Amino acid sequence: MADLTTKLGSLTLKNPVMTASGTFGYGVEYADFYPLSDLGAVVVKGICMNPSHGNPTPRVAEVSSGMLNAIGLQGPGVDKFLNGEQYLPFLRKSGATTIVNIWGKSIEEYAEVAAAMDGVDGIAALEVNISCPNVKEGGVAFGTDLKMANTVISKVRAATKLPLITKLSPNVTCIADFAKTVVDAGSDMVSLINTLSGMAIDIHTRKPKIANITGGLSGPAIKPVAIKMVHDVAKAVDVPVIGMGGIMTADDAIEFLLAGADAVAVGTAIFTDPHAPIKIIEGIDEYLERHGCNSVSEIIGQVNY
Amino acid sequence: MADLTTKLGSLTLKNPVMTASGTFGYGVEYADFYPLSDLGAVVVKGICMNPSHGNPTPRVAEVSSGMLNAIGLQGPGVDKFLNGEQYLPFLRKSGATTIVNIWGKSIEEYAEVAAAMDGVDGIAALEVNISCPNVKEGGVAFGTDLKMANTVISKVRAATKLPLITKLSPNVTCIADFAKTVVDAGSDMVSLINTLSGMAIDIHTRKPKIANITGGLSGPAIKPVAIKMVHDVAKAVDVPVIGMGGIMTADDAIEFLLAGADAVAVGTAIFTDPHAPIKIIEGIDEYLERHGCNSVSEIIGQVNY
Amino acid sequence: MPEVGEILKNEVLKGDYYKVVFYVPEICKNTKPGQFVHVKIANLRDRILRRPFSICDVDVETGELTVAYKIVGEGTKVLATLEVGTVCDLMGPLGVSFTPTKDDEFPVIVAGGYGSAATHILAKQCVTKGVLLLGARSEDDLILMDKFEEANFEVRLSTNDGSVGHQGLVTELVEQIIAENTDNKKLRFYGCGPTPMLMALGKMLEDKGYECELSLDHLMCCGVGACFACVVKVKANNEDGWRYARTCNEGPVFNSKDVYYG
Amino acid sequence: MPEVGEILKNEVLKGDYYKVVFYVPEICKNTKPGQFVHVKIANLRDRILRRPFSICDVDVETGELTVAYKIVGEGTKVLATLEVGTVCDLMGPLGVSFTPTKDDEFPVIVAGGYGSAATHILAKQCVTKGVLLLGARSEDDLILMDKFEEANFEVRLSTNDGSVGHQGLVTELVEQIIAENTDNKKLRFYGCGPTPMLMALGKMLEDKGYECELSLDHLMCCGVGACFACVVKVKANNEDGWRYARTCNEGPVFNSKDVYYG
Ligand SMILES: Cc1cc2nc3c(=O)[nH]c(=O)nc-3n(C[C@H](O)[C@H](O)[C@H](O)COP(=O)(O)OP(=O)(O)OC[C@H]3O[C@@H](n4cnc5c(N)ncnc54)[C@H](O)[C@@H]3O)c2cc1C
Ligand SMILES: Cc1cc2nc3c(=O)[nH]c(=O)nc-3n(C[C@H](O)[C@H](O)[C@H](O)COP(=O)(O)OP(=O)(O)OC[C@H]3O[C@@H](n4cnc5c(N)ncnc54)[C@H](O)[C@@H]3O)c2cc1C
Ligand SMILES: Cc1cc2nc3c(=O)[nH]c(=O)nc-3n(C[C@H](O)[C@H](O)[C@H](O)COP(=O)(O)O)c2cc1C
Ligand SMILES: Cc1cc2nc3c(=O)[nH]c(=O)nc-3n(C[C@H](O)[C@H](O)[C@H](O)COP(=O)(O)O)c2cc1C
Ligand code: FES
Ligand code: FES
Repeated sequence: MADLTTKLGSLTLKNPVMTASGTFGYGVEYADFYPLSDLGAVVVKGICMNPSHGNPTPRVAEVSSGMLNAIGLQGPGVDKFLNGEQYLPFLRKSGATTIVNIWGKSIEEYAEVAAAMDGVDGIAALEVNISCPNVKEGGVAFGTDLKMANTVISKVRAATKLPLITKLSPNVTCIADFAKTVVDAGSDMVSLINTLSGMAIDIHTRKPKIANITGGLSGPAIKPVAIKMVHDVAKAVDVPVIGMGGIMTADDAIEFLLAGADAVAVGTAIFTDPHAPIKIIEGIDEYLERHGCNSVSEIIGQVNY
Repeated sequence: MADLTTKLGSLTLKNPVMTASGTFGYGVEYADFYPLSDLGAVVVKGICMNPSHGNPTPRVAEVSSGMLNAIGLQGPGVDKFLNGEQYLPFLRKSGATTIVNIWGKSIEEYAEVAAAMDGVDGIAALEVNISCPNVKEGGVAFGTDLKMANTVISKVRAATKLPLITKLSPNVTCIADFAKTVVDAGSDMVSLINTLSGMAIDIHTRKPKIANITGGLSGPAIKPVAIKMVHDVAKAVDVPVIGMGGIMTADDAIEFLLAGADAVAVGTAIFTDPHAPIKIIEGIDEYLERHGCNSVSEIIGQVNY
Repeated sequence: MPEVGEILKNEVLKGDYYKVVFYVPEICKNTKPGQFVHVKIANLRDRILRRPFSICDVDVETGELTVAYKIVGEGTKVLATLEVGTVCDLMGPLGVSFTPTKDDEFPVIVAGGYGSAATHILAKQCVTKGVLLLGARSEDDLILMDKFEEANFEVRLSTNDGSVGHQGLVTELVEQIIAENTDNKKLRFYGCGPTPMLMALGKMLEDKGYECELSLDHLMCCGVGACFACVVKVKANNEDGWRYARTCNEGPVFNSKDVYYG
Repeated sequence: MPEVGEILKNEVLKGDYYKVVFYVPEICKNTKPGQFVHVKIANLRDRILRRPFSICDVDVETGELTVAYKIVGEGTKVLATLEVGTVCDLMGPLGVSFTPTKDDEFPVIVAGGYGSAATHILAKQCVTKGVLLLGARSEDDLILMDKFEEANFEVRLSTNDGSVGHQGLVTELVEQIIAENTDNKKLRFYGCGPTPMLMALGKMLEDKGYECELSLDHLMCCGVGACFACVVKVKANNEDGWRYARTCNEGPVFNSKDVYYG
């Protein structure tokens, strides 16, 4: 066993593999599959102030080596998340390291949600989603405008002492600029990539395959884009980087680590195989052993050219 | 047979299916497969002023449902292209409608190349590549900066009377803004998308799979992104739109037409099957017949929501 | 919960309908009527999502699980080509199940399309034998009638084109059954099929005050409640009067009184 | 030029090496030594590129084309699973061929890895019978020696690990052959194998002034000269002294004098 302990600033994970927000529910849905505490962290689906319906259906469409989704951040709202049995209290009991993904319809709401989470037992960090392409208000607007991104993160920073991860949108000309500005605003680290904006049309009905018209592309199709962006961002900022986008296997995860990610998140792959994160943890360990590495930190950013 | 005739401003094609630049060489390579004049148009690989070596190898890597390339615009240069037997003179003889893809290392070079093509017999239009992610100078720099894009196209516009197509980069926050600015600058139409920037790392050697480190992602993986961008751009500008990105089958091409493309280009699919463009022309015709359409124009932009 | 399932049989049932048998003893043991398996179809390399299929039959002794499927797209097309011995990964049994009838109830199963597959185990488990009302566009889409007859169910058919049985909608057969029920048997309804049919059925029975369970489904990703892809509207105590419920783990079977028809 | 090829045989040759036989009469008719086919491997749905393989043998009478391949990645792994009767799309024959020896020449084929497959037809077509110098890492990577013996070629082996034949580099066998040529036969060399080996061979023979053809290849996409993926450096009359030539249609076979070694 190589040492998989992963330090992301003040946050220490038992291994570098977490679940990507929105693909692992609130953890409870997978609790029968394996102990949630075996994961580096559980990142829950995006939480905003009030309960929200999400988008009309159909919300997903399958495409080559990937999928489009426009779930639209259906969720229970802060109160229910903090107190409802199947949400945070369950995660607390499970022993999982829990990262809460948050979003808001306004800058104020972002700060409000962050404040509500501050100091709550069982929350290890917040991931601020400024990059969801599937909600009308909030979401991506904050993630594709440098000034807005900086403002949102500054306000969230002021509202909480929790470690802050900013989740970046790939739908921009230069993602490294966004990484820099949110770090300037006080983000302790960054995670990327969220989904790429996409669309699919049913040529028989001539309707968009997703009721929301456009959706976010995830899965293996986006891996090369994600690797490139993680590589760019890791060079641009000095904070920990959490890489994701199309990770299906340990080999994929290792590719992100070599590109400069300090940890990774597994998303769509969970739909293919709920055990994917566990297999990936095991696979990383095997790779390290085979390459004579004592710890995962030895391969971070070690792409050579 | 439905009427496949496609009018793109002053340019009339026999059908809406062309080849994507860089994937069909200079036409001659596929002349034994079928008459080049059966295609809507042949778009040749990018031409700049002088012969150029292109990038070191490896230049390509395969990824899930797609490929990365960083050919780096290897080419013969203007003189040889215009006069060398296997280039334009061959295309002229073949009866193909020929569109020349051009690029330069500076704004001046773009204009120079355009001027050299002006009035040459056998050139139906120019496609100005301001979006190649794989060359150090020129290429993408012009395609990701609104002012630069406007300037390049203005200069090219002044240098030639040929119909001008501007090939847009998808690696931007809002591609519609780029479409608008190049149309303002005098581009008669736009084509999109060029490849998405991407990267892949061999986890055994830890080297980037492409010598250039990063490359451009093409193939089915990028189709949802391309459809969305074509949809956005078709709504934003009044000029003809040529759609491409991951078209493998007639169904894919029809999806682009429904999204708002007036014509399409087939790229990577040619590597899978050199006959793909011909099968796509046939498939579009069949679809139109089945849906009782007399002409291809009846389905352009007809996505309904 | 995921189980590796070897294909023991894979053959045409009728037209575009096929039947595949997997060897998955663990899943068989736990299956209740109306539940589904979530199948990673082998060889479908460019499609990453699983496909949900109702469990049509299980044999707890032999570990054989049967799915009846129709070829409708890429996944089912490839599934139909898989040879005996091929292995697929199955998750299951998943979802909320039907409640079989009790002694004093008379079961009426209303099914369309693959709905007969989803309700076959239910028919076998109902202690009182009842009737299957099976509707489809045409004769080609009616499957598994023999299986219901084996389970001692009366089978009545309807087709839109009149190619067999009653010409018209299956809900018209429901009205027939209700009209025929002069001795006031305690009818209990079960619906499984296309959403518009289920909505019509549920609303009609709600108005008439009958017990009814509907199997509502929608495009699925995770199959276990984590992604919120598969939702349908159910009644809720909020200002809108509805919320989106996940058909994969809050359903697919819902009490028709809980469904939001608005 | 593309031809649909049914698989007639697909079996292990040795270790990770396989041999597949396609029924492609048109391609067989036109094949010259050293050419390749560009194969769209069936069932490889998430990989869109074809794979190039040297044509190891053809039977013009029966329309059978043989490829010898090694499992090195996803594509070849899937190829090895394809059953007889599966159909793949083949383009070919592609590329520039070797020039077989004339009456007064003595052929020396220097091969590494699948290089013996790429030169087998050449050996059969040489009017004068010569020698095959076959090198590899170890015995496990030496294939098709029997085929060359059938073609009346003497076979000499070398392995890096000494597991069989000469321990060392195959180029050392070349020096041996040259040293042995005391009666001054007109030696003509052919090289096919890993690039470093070919570079060493080409440079050595250029210095010594022998005729030599090298089969140089690189990762390919289109296979017909359209994409410029597959290039290697050849000498050119420009300020750099070299240009990138496409191995798919300007090669894979190049005269060693044209190759740029700098
Ligand atoms: C709980 C549940 C139980 C099911 N049971 C059965 C069954 O017993 N037998 C059976 O044949 N089918 C059943 N289905 C439907 C089955 O899942 C789809 O037919 C299958 O996923 C289609 O896969 P494909 O790759 O062939 O089609 P795709 O290429 O993915 O799609 C083809 C067409 O089918 C539609 N489609 C895709 N998935 C679904 C879906 N989940 N529900 C409805 N339409 C869909 C698509 O919108 C598209 O129009 C069930 C679905 C659910 C949710
Ligand atoms: C003209 C030509 C003739 C060839 N003849 C033969 C032959 O007769 N028998 C044989 O076994 N192989 C031959 N090859 C190599 C063969 O094409 C590759 O082994 C095959 O494409 C690998 O496919 P894959 O999907 O299994 O591997 P991938 O998963 O694509 O790659 C696995 C590994 O193989 C390497 N690789 C991939 N393609 C090539 C390639 N074209 N050349 C060299 N390395 C490659 C990759 O870099 C990677 O390291 C030939 C190649 C060329 C260009
Ligand atoms: C169904 C679905 C729902 C998602 N919901 C969220 C979300 O609530 N918040 C968020 O930040 N990202 C969300 N994402 C994005 C993922 O967390 C992840 O960034 C993206 O899918 C890329 O990773 P992948 O390719 O491994 O899935 C969602 C993705 C999917 C597929
Ligand atoms: C190997 C290769 C070379 C290319 N060369 C060029 C080029 O010279 N000029 C250009 O404008 N686009 C070039 N492109 C981009 C294509 O024209 C096209 O925009 C892109 O590949 C998306 O379409 P596709 O998915 O159908 O391939 C190239 C693409 C590939 C794969
Ligand atoms: S399919 Fe994921 S919640 Fe139902
Ligand atoms: S493989 Fe395309 S030019 Fe050689």
